[in-house]
Amino acid sequence: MDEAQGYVLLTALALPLLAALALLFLPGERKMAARYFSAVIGAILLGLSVYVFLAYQASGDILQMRLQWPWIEHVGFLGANGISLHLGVDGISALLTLLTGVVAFAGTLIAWKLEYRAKDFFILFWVLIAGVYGTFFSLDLFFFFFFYELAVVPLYLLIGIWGSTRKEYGAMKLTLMLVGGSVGIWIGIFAVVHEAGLGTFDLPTLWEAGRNGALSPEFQKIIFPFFAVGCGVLAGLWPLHTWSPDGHMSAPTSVSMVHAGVLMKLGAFGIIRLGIQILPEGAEFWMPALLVLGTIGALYGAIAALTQRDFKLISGYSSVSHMGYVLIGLATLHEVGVSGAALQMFSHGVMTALVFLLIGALYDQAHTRDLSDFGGIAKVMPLWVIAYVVAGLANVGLPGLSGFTAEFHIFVGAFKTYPVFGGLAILAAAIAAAYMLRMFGVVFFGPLNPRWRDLKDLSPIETVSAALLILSMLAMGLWWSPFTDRLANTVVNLPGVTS
Amino acid sequence: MAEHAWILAAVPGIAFIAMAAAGRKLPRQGDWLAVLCATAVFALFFAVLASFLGLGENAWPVLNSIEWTAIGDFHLNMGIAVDPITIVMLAVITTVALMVNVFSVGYMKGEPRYWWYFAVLQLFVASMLMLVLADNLLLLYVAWELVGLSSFLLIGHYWERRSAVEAAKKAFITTRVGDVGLLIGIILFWDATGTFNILEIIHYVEAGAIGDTRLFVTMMFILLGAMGKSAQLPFHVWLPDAMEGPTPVSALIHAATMVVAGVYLVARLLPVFELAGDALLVVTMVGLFTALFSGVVAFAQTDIKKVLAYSTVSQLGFMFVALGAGFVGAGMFHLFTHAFFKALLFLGAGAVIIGAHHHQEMGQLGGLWRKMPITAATFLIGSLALAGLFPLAGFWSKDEILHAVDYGRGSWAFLLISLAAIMTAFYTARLFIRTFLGKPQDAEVASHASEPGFIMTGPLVFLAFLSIVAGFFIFGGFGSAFGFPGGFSEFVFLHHPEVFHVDWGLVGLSTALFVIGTFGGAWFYWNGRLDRATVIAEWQPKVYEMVQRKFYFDDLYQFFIDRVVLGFSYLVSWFDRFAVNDTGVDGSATLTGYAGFLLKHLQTGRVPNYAMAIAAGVVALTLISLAVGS
Amino acid sequence: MRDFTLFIPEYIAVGAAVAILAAELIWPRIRKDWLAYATAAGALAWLIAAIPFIGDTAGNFEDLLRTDDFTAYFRILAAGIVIAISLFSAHYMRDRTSTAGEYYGLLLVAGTGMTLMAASRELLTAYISLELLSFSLYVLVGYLKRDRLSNEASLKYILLGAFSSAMLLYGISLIYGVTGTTSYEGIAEGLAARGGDTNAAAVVGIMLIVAGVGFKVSAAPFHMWAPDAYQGAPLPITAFLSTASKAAGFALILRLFTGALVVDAVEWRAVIAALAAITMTAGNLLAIQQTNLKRLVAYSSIGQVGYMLVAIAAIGYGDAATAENASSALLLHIAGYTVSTLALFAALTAHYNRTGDDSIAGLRGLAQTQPFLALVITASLFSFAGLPFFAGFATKLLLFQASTTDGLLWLVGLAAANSFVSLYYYLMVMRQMYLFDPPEGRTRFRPAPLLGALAGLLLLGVLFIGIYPQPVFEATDAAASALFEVSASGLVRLP
Amino acid sequence: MVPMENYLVLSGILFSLGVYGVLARRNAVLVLMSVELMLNAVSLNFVAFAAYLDPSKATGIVFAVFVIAVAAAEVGLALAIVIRLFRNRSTANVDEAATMRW
Amino acid sequence: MTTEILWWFFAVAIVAVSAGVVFARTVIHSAIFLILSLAGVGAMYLFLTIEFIALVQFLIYGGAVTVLILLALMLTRMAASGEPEPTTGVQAPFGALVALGLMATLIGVAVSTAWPGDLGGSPVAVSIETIGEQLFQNYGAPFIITAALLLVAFIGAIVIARQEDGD
Repeated sequence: MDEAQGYVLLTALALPLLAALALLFLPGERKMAARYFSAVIGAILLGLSVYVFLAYQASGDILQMRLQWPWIEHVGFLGANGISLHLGVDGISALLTLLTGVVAFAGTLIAWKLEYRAKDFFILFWVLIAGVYGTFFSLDLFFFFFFYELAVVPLYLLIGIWGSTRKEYGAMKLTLMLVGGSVGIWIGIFAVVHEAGLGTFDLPTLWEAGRNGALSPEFQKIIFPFFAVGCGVLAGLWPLHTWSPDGHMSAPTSVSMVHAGVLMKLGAFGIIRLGIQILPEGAEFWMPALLVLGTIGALYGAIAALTQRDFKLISGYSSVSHMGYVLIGLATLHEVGVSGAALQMFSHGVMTALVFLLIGALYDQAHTRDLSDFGGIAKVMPLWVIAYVVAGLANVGLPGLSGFTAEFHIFVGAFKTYPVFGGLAILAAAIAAAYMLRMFGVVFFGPLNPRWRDLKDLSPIETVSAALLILSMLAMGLWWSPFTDRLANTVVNLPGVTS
Repeated sequence: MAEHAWILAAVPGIAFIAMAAAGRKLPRQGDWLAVLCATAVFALFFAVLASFLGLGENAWPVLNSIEWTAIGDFHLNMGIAVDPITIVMLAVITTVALMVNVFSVGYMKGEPRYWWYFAVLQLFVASMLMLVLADNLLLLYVAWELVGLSSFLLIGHYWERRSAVEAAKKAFITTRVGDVGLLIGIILFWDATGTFNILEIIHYVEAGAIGDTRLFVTMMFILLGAMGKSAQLPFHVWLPDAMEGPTPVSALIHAATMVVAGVYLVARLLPVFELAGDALLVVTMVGLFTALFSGVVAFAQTDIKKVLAYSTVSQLGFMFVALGAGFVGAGMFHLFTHAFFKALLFLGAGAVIIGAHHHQEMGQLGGLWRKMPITAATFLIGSLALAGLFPLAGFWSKDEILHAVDYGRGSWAFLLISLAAIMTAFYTARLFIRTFLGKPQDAEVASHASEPGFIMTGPLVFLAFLSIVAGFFIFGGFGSAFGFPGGFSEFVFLHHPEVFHVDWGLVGLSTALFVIGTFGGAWFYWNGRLDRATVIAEWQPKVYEMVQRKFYFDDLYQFFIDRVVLGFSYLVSWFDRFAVNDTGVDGSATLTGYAGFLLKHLQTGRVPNYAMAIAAGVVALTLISLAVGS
Repeated sequence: MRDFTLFIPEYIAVGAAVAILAAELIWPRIRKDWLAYATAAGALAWLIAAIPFIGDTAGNFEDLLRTDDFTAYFRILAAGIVIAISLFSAHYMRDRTSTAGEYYGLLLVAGTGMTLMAASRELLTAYISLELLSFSLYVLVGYLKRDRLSNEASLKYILLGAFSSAMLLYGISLIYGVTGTTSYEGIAEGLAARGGDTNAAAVVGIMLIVAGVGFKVSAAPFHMWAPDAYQGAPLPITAFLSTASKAAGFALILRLFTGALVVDAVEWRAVIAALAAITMTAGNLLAIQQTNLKRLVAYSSIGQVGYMLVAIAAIGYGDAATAENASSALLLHIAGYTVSTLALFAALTAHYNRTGDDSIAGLRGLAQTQPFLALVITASLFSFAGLPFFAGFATKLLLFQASTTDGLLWLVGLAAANSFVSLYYYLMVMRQMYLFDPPEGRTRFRPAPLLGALAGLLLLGVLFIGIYPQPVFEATDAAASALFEVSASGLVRLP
Repeated sequence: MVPMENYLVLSGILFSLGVYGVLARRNAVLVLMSVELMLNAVSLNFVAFAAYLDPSKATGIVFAVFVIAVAAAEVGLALAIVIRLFRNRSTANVDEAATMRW
Repeated sequence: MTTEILWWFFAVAIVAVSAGVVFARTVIHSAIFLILSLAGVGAMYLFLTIEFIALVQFLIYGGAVTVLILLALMLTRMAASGEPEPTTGVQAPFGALVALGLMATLIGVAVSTAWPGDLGGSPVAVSIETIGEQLFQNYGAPFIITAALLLVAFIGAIVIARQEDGD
């Protein structure tokens, strides 16, 4: 059974790659074919992701659906299982898999409108998605890093070709910063594999090594920052977050969705997978620092968002703020806090994906994203406004939507461990209300600016994907035990996590 | 039935979903569905009440909860607890909700987003009921936020009006600030006791689970939440602006139910407050200041709804004072009565606004009693009840509060609260006189004014009736007629019951207060004369302006937000652009590029230079390694 | 013992060279691209003839040359490179020169020189083989004699080459003076047995040798000839320079350092580490500034040399096992690097034959005029940058991992940082190809079928090594162990 | 009778002079000559070592022979290139053959 | 005794003429100095009692190489403008510095090192047989390779220098 499920993961991993390959041979003119094909792939992936999430046994082993193929072994310094295609999910990655499925599908639908070099877009898009799945599934350091990079690199072209404002700058900066971060991970990998001296990249083995002292505490303390900062860049760790506003500002809609929705989570996920699980001691030692940075990020992002005048900048900064929560949650190393972090990854993922979807839908018609240009568009785009309000309220952490569930857990964890920072985090949530409502007031309500009299409301396709995202937000917001149950076992058994 | 009281909340919840989904398509945009739902809830309440009383004191509170989630040692249960306080709240909510729903059918006719209005109304009712039913603070907080949301939506119902949007925003954010405190308080409780369940928390605290200072701090945070919702100083600013919403909404949310959530919360946690050092004193002070302050401000308001709003704030202050004195009974009783007559007054105001075609400035009204007698009559009853005329509802509850303060806080508080009572009577008189009596100020307004239809006057009458009789629940006899002997206070205040006895001295006193206030008001404003008032105003123009400008609170906040908060935000964004991004990130990139630029000039393309590099390199390597080696 | 059969493959190669020369002398009007195919055929025969020697451990010519797996590895590499280069050259040279026989002949000889460098275990032989390679390259670089750049390049190359080989020779002479022999075993023993008072001579000798070989592999600060030579040389020769001559240089270095100098690791490892650091940094920083593709490739290859030197430093720092693993990983990386570079040049040649523009901006809009070539170029550049799916990712990661030893983590870190910097200028190339639309008048075109097929083949190679390096890795492992089984693993190191 | 060091010192001086020549002179032919000087120094080194330390195998002498041969060939090739340079630019000045740089 | 004096005389002479090579104002002078220097080194080989290598030196260098060089000078000296161009580059002083550093190092190494097996005695005569033995027996491989090398150089020189239509 487990083996068989492992092949599900393999499928979810291979499918996008094959899709990209297939598209490669599709003549570029046949846009429609590319779209339908991608939509189908996205739907299948969504199905697989949902299956993975549901099939993950809350009460079973921590790692499930494992599948291990020896890849490179008994050569050079590599021993048995030196590098193996080792797939599997734990509670956290199962949740994030679901997230990926949802966001990817929504993103595919949104990319429907794309006209310019549509085929190339989908090729890169699927490569990106494959990278994301791979990172979540990999239980082998080599492949983890493989897919991690794979997920980052296509962004350059995706933004550079199809982007909007200052796209070249944004694309280059984003790519360089993210890859720059992965340099840190790289160094960490070298050090860990060398220090463990087992001649293997197999993660479970290395976790064991981290636990049983094969990696000395001093070593762990030295190396943890490499992982933390390396992944932190992708997770929007302050002050290495600046790619987020610019990158999002330039990125095309569906890329922003996937990027802010899923990719940023790779960073936080990496901190768990590499940082906490391989180097528990180091994690324990450094977490306070991470906590401080996370808190700064949460407040900083929220405050900076207060006065932005560009939709995407607001969401960019609020992403920084929310990923700050994730970091806070992780830094608590408390079972509730860490679960909260995982929940927040999901919540922020769908929420921000929805936000970018809507911004895109507006920008495509209005060709401006300056708040002050708008006003009263609730009159012409009711659906759009409702969706945006839902997203915004989730952003604010309103009960009944996923944001509250996640943030609540984070706060609880934070108060258990670092009350003061918990308070600051909650304060940031209040500020979030301020900038969100400010935007509502300026853009959606008030007298309708006649310039926008003939804006169109969400198209059916957009409505579908928006509905999908809203649904998942409500699901987590109203009845979150299915999520927490799957997380509980994993989180509680993370090394160094207290109760 | 009582253990399934959650159905009360479920019904309007479902109604909300149904109407939000399909309301526009329904015939009459589904207002009948709303009314139906409200009636059903009203009926269900009596079922609950019956079974609750049937179970008898020993079975109270009626509990019913399920495990929600568990992460490791972190367990979270959700459920309901029904006890007398809940029952009182249920009574108020269901009754007023029904009235308002009915009234709205008339009031909102032909307004934009009719269906949406009713849908949100149901959402509000659902979450309000959930709030009072919740057995744990987390669920309470959830409901707390949801009522905030529906309030936000209803205040901003006319979102084409900038002012409405601003008001909605103000309400949401102001209360939000309080909510932050509340959430912190809740989590602090959990941190100390490991549970969110209110009864367990009380039990733990009584067992001394939390140190004194810590408990005090926690309670202050909780109080913040309560003050935010109940618009106590300094969070009161949002409530008057909230009058931008449709008037029935003001009646339901901003007079009868939501705003008293804070009072409810404090009452609910009073046992904890009592143990938390001077927490109760703080509650009293807050209440007193609010009562006096807003009483004064109410003098200078000219918009009838604004006057009512400030009077609401002031009355909430009364309730806080009562609670601060440690008398849940008094507080809850005033909540109970106030809900009815204040709802009555607001609906009456609504009727006036409809009748006078959306004129609500006293300056343009006056002499309306001829045109709309029923409204005038009911409004009069409401006013008298508010002012505290014996034996109307308001009288008894205010009497209770005076008594409570005298008993619990001593004379200084007693004096102040009496002063507040006088003010109440004063501005109420002013309001009524200037609106209904005297000569019409604005001829054409008066000429077009007309009595609204039964659909609106009906609720007025019913509420007027309640405003008269509700006070009698204070009497044990009257209470036992309805199945809870011992009367309201005992019913609510199970812990150390106090049998109510009419203290005639106090009755006399409060009547005196009423008389002073009312006749003061009458003396100033009788049949539309304003000269005496203007004399006062011109005697101290500064003071007058200060009062009219609500003691500059809003201006102060505005200044704080614009200058401090936003300024700081600009600062941060600037820092982010220039320091972090341009200098830190791009700077390092530029630096790297520049290093390359410098370096490339070594590559002169001339053989001798290259050879030089080689030779120099060799010499360097040799010398270095010789130096290192030896 | 003198077993001349050991070098049958080289005989074939040289024979083919002579045959081609003769052919052109006999039929001066022969189509020049036929000569290219003939060369390829000859090289293929050479490669096939090399196969039987795989796994042969006994092959030993007078302790001067060994034909073990290490040699076999480089033989095959050399033969492969020559095949590729000659096919690249087919149209290029046909369009540019009247006589091509010498060109192809020297190409083969150069390949032979590379093989011999890998095979030789004795300084004199090594030196001569090195010069054999160098001389051929001097001529090949300057082959477009009427082209001023080509001529200038070869002038710089030969003058500096002679200069640096003089250095190398002086170093050899000092080592000879210290140990009284030039065979690697002898040197190892001599160094091990020597008294402390010969340190100076040994050190200076080693440093001069480092300079000499450093020049060959273009390690900073001995790298300055490289960009000019690369730019001036005919495009295929640029490819040859950046693959064969580097690979050969490292073959020699590996033999020499693991076989002889490893004994004295304490004396040189720090210097090598420093060289590695300087080289990679300089290469990458300078590459950022380039506008000419060839120069860009030159500098990026200098950066690559820096990474490869990390492994050499690791040989100095680590124990015997580390040394072997590092060497094996280095060989793997060389394979990956070679394939990627060849793929790159296959595409560039096709593009250059079409446009005659070798500036980066010349690639503008290639993604639309020739998506396939753009893809190949992207793949190879990303492979250099070490991005997943492409050879560079796996090989570089394994190289650095194998080279990670205590006291060397800093260098590995620097290498990682450098490969990050390198991404920037690779992206700048991508930018031209993908972000912009082609300039006016650039229409879609299809590359010459031969080059197209070649590019596709090499692309597959890049992907294969990137995704499943196991087979290649096993091969390099065998080669590396052959390198060590002789003596080095038994060598005692001086403290 | 002359100690070996003398020869070594002499070759060292020659070598350095050659290096100086390469670094200082601008005419390609001169550069070549300087290189020849260096190579001479090298072979002198080899021969001296062979004669003093290793007369039995005399590897150094063999080496010297090869060095001389290679040097001769190198000169030939280099001069050909220099002549080509002169044909192309009518100068034998290495500083002026600096079209490619940076 | 006399040999030593003679040796010193030659040594000084060699240094002098070699200096001449690199310092001479005109190329032709350098060439002549080079011949002398090469000859001197040949003499050194004689001092080392290895006539064979001395012979090789005289033949190949004294003969072939210098002739080549002179030839090259003929072909390249007459610049577009008649007068000889300045032959010393701007970086001469730095060159001198580096060269001095190198010289110091090399001399230091030469004298400081205790060369293993150096009996401080006089050079031992190496018989021509030994050399032949070595050259053709033990070092056969390099010998063969050198053949290829010379071929390459030969072909290369022709290819590069060959006049073609258009030159």
